[in-house]
Amino acid sequence: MDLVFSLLINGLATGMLIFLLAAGLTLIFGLMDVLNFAHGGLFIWGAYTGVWFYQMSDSFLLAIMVSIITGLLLGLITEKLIVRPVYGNHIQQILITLGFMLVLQELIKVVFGPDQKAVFPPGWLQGSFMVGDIVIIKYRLFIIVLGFLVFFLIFFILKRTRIGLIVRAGVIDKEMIQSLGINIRFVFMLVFMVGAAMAALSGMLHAPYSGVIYAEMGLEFSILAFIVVVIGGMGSFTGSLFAALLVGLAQAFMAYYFPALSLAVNMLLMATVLIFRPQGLFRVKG
Amino acid sequence: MKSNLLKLQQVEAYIGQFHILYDITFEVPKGEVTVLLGRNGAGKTTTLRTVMGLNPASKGSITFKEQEISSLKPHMIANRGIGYVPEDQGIFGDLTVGENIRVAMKKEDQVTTKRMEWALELFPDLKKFWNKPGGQLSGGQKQMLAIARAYVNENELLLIDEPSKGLAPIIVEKVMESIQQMKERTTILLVEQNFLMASRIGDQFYIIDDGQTVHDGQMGELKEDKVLMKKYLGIS
Amino acid sequence: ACGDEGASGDSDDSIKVGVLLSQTGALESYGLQTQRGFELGMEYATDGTMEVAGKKIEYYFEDTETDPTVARQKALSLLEDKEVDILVGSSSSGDTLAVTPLAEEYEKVMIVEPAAADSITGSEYNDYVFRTARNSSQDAAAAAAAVAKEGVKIATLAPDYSFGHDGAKAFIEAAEDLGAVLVHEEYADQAATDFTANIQKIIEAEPDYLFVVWAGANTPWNQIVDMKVQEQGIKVTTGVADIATLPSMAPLVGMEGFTLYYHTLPDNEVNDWLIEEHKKKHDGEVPDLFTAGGMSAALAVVAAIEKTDGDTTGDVMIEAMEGMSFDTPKGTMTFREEDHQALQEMYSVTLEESDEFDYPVPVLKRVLTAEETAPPIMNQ
Amino acid sequence: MNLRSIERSTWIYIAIALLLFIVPFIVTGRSMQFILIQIFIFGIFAMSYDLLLGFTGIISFGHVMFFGIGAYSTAISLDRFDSTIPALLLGVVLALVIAAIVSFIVGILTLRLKSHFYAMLTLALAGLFLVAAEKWRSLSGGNDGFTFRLPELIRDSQSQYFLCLVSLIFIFFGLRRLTKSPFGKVLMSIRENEQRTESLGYTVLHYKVIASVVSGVIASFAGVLYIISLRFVNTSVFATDLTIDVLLMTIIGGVGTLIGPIIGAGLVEFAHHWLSGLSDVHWIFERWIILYGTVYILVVIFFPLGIVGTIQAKLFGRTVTKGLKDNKSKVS
Amino acid sequence: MEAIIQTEDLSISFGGHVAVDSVSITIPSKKFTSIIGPNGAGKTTFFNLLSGQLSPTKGSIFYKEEEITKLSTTERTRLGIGRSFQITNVFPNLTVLENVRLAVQSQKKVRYNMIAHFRHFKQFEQKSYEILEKVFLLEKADSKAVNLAHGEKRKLEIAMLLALETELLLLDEPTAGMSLEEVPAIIDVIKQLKQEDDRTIVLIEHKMDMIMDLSDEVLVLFHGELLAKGKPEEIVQNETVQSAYLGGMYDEKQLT
Ligand SMILES: Nc1ncnc2c1ncn2[C@@H]1O[C@H](COP(=O)(O)OP(=O)(O)OP(=O)(O)O)[C@@H](O)[C@H]1O
Ligand SMILES: Nc1ncnc2c1ncn2[C@@H]1O[C@H](COP(=O)(O)OP(=O)(O)OP(=O)(O)O)[C@@H](O)[C@H]1O
Ligand SMILES: [Mg+2]
Ligand SMILES: [Mg+2]
Repeated sequence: MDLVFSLLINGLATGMLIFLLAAGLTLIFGLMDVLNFAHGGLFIWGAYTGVWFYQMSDSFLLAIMVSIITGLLLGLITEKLIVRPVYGNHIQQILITLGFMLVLQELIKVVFGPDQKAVFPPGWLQGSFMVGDIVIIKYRLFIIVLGFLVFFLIFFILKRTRIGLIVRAGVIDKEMIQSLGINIRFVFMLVFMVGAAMAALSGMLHAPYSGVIYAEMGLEFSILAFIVVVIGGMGSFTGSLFAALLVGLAQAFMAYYFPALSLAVNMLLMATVLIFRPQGLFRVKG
Repeated sequence: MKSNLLKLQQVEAYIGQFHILYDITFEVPKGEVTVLLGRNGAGKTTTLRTVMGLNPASKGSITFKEQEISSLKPHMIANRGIGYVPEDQGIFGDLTVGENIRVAMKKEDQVTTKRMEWALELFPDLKKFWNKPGGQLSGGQKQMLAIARAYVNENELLLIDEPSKGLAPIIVEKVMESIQQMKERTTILLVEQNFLMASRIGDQFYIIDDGQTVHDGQMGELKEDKVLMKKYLGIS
Repeated sequence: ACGDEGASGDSDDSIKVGVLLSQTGALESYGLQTQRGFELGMEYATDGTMEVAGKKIEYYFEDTETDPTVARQKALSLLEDKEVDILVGSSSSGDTLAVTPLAEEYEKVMIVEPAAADSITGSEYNDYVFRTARNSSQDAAAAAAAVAKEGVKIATLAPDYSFGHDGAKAFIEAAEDLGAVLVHEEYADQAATDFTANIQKIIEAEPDYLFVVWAGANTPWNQIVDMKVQEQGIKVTTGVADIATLPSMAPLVGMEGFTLYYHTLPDNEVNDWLIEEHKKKHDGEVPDLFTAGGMSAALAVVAAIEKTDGDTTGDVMIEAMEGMSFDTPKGTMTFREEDHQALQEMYSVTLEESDEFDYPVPVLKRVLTAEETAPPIMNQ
Repeated sequence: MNLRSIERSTWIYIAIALLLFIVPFIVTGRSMQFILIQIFIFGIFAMSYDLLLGFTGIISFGHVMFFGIGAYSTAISLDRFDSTIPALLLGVVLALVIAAIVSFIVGILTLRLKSHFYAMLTLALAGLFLVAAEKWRSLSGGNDGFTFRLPELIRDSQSQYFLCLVSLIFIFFGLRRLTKSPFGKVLMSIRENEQRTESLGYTVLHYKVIASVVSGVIASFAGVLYIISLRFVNTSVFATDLTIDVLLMTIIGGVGTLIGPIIGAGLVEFAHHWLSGLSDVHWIFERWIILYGTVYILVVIFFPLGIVGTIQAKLFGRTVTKGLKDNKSKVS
Repeated sequence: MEAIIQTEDLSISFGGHVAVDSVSITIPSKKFTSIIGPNGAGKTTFFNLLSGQLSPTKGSIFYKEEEITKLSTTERTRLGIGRSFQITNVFPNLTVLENVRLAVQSQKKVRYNMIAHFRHFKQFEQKSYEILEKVFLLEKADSKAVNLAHGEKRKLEIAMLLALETELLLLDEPTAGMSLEEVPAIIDVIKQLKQEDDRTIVLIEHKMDMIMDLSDEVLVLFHGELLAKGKPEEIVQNETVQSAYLGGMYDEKQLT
């Protein structure tokens, strides 16, 4: 029982981390329908700038802010220069964002050097405590809490404002939404920036979790994010959360009970979900 | 003589490399219904899109309330008080009927809510299918939604492209009534192939042929002028 | 080709060496170490003259981008366009395996450095392949030598792909030979972010030692500590890799393990020279994990050419190199006749905090001799 | 067939093909020949992708699975049996048959899915192949891979060159004819409007499955050639990177143009070769990958329809550009 | 009189909303049948059931006495059921000619031919041009379908249906948005079709004059149910039809 519980907590934490990672993509890919392969680039830039500031200032919370700001700025640049000309055209999006991804990834090495960097959680989040026989790692608890916070924040913004509605409408018919008096370009830019900021934030949060950061980690993790967005159901925030938690838990439990299959767990999960629910777990509804 | 709300002067427009509008000149007097007529492919829809800024004019001037709007972005034009019912309805298929309407509402004040209720009374079907995705509506229901969506905001000018298309006769009737009701506050520029409807609610008309305004007059005159009708509209 | 110093035209009288390494991509820091080591090695071996047996020596570096196709194309370009006499490389085992058949085809000797897959000098062996790098089995033997004793219970944690399986298997064999008992073998997804389940299983197996084979950045160290593995009486042991990874090992201070090189460990003249010159040339930086390897490869090249007196024909070189011993920063290495693997010393270490750096450093416990870590012969 | 009824473009292609036959006598360097061989191979691979992406409108993120099947079948067959021509042929037959079966199953299983979901499902399936190759180490050699010998006949670089060139030419003309056949026209109509195609009396699924099988078999053949040129196989032949590469080549050249993917393959290989060579010229180019990425960005900006696509649009129908742009899913 | 289509108790509901409700009708062969009814009455849905776009939740469909309820769209088209769409539904990036040619080609034995060049089939092109001429689209043969004005797309829609040469034609508001001038011409084309080739036509329209002019029989759908059925003259007199569907419009037209 303890074991199950421990796997559960850790699976949840992994899931939440994956959710944070996918949340930005849920906005950009799920909602705005941009196949953003540069998402991983935003993720590593968030991680590197955040960690750089963290190691300089020793303030973890400020570092989180720094990574968010990086995300916003990079999001602005990416949207204006890279994504704006190719809205609605997946083929061009693939090419241009992949190109930009390469640029972002190499620039990391220019600015921060090619070596991996070690990162540890701040003192107050280091270590673990025991509840009965269960080890609970502090930083993971922190991730779980933060994950829920982000989820509710974005969820309410989308629910309470018309932003979500406008973006979805804008993706379907840009001209019509403009004819309704909405500056869709501006809205898209904002949403993209928020998505980018979330990617950057998740990069920063991921750093102490895995202990090291390196330039190539972006691409690896962005594929995972795509998986989560798709099996969650395009554009559904709740769907992404569920899918991410599902992935996290599946990884934890498979690694324990069917270790031989653990390499394939993400792919198996995705294949199963898509074969039985071709539209993803959740569909976007009002 | 009433003042002109909208005025186009020698407007030309291209779609891509194709020269579509050559010389569009007309005036829309405040408080009246102006109808654009013409055969398929004449350029009526393109004219409306040009006014909306969706397909910018390459030459000529478009003034709305005496102000030049030809270089503005569509959303700015819309915000000056122009509503638009496009030919292809422009329904957001994945959004529910309610969402389609909500996304159009510029304000959530009482006036707008009132207008919305009024629009829904016109088309009770919409109320019935409030939570249904717009894409699943029947053809006529989509048309109703497109019209209702343009009605919820208090616009000074409404551009309506073929509203009667696909609607049952009784609904066409309702649409005509609603236009009559609104006339006081909202000026209408209408493209309509249903001559019966056009002639009943139109105050004045312009005929567009091959991207040019070739004729204009009062609706009453047109009904009398069989020659004209034959020439441009093929009605005998 | 960044470093064709001393190259001056005439090719007739010169000997050319082509070095393949990763200069871009995930392994680029390994590539850089090899490159610096090789350059210094050439300088040391020729006393800065860049001449061996009366011939000028020229060398070219090519980037394999850690992609077998590129590796092969670059190797071809070295062999054909530059007409190199000897190949050296490369940073990844896959790249190396894509190139070794070419060595055979062109009848040129290839010195493998620092790729470690056993199969290079094992199942995929050909006569032209020599290796100055240690192989996975040597790593394993060193690891076993560092911790295994009669009756000690061991468990392994390794990434779930060839490198991990090879390493774990070799370790288990070596450790069992020393009398240890295997209680659990665990393989984890290399890209995993969560190792809880794996660590949980290891804890349940209650070993005395947990041997971790790990490469790549996504390390399990934090979680091993967070899960209080050591508190439960399980000692963690692993190979200490390059300096860049040391900071991430901070949680493991006190660990007993092994390494194939850290600049303070070997005690010999070559190494002293290497450290001094390296600092001089590279902003005071000390040589790293594979710098010594790169240098060893250069030393092997020069030693062989001296032995053949400038004849670089494949067969002549092979004959000269089989059984050849030569001095390196890691002491004397010997190419074993049977499989051309260089036997070399390794180092049993403990990870300790240091005053000098803000990361822990390996401190020598014992030098493991070349014989001690000799791997089984696997090419038959 | 009446000679005059052959299109002018066909003559041009034939002329270029003839020119390519002379090249190995001029360019004798094996490493340059190797690059050309890679271009031919990836040209074939990219054309097979174009049949899906450009003509049928299917984005697959798992196309590499067929490439990998071809590669492993041949490598294993040559490794297990002698390095003789029969062993090679056995490998090729295995490669094509397995690819056909797998692409058929994948087609049936997945082609009912819509765009993103299809793409992700293929990604998942290809991922499973990668894991299988990783895990079944007794057969595949795992991540490290293994080397093998080639039959005498195709050992030297020139014969490999001709083998790949001839394959490229046959497949190019074959696919070109296919895309201009009534069948090909139906594929295009599926790309444009699947549901409408159905109500014209075409069984869309059959067409998609056939396209998927043809494409899979050709990709597998590209894998065969690739592994012959490399003489070494490891799990990288199943890596997503390769799908991305081939996707890029197809897009850069211009989707739906067939010749585009070949040109895309050439461009990517040469840009890569040339830019990475720059790092020898000056250390500032050490980070040449930045330039490489920038090339992609510039291609999108200056050649929005890919190189061939954009040039075609400029030369012939100016409308093409607009047409494709207008096509941004306005369907509700 | 022979029936070409027969439905029995045909129903479909979308998540609780019954769009077509136990409709049992017979559509006589070689006649002109029209379907009218308010917006959302289920007319298009009924067509979707006949042509196989949707499958019914209940009931069955017979085509020339054979049950086709389970057949796919494709199979039904090949049996001889062709339809046009209310919301224009063409191949946007193909030219008008190519659009029509695809329809022509689908009826021939070359469906899976991958080897022959399409230009070997001159007869298809010939045929396509003929059809385009009929619907006044010849001028636009080389334009891409996306670039057509709305009314032109409607004509293309009809052209594609004609090209299918099916025995049964289901026309869903073919003339909506078509200009005043061309409506009669298209009506002529439809009339001609019926006479020349002895085909069966089912028409959905809201234009009453057209219904009156063309139909042999009119079916009225109301909230998914079959409300009335009869000669056009009878139907216009029906009170429910008048109050709930026609309103004052139709009478007015008579007056002017
Ligand atoms: N995207 C486009 N590219 C090229 N030509 C176009 C495009 N859109 C419309 N056209 C052409 O412009 C002309 C005018 O089109 P428009 O849609 O304005 O006509 P319309 O008067 O509204 O006709 P309808 O009554 O059929 O709706 C038509 O000949 C049409 O073919
Ligand atoms: N795919 C669908 N999913 C859910 N509801 C649908 C779907 N298709 C149609 N409906 C509903 O079924 C009812 C009948 O629609 P249908 O399109 O058949 O009407 P219609 O009689 O053709 O109307 P119109 O004259 O406006 O075209 C409508 O209320 C519509 O909202
Ligand atoms: Mg129009
Ligand atoms: Mg309908």
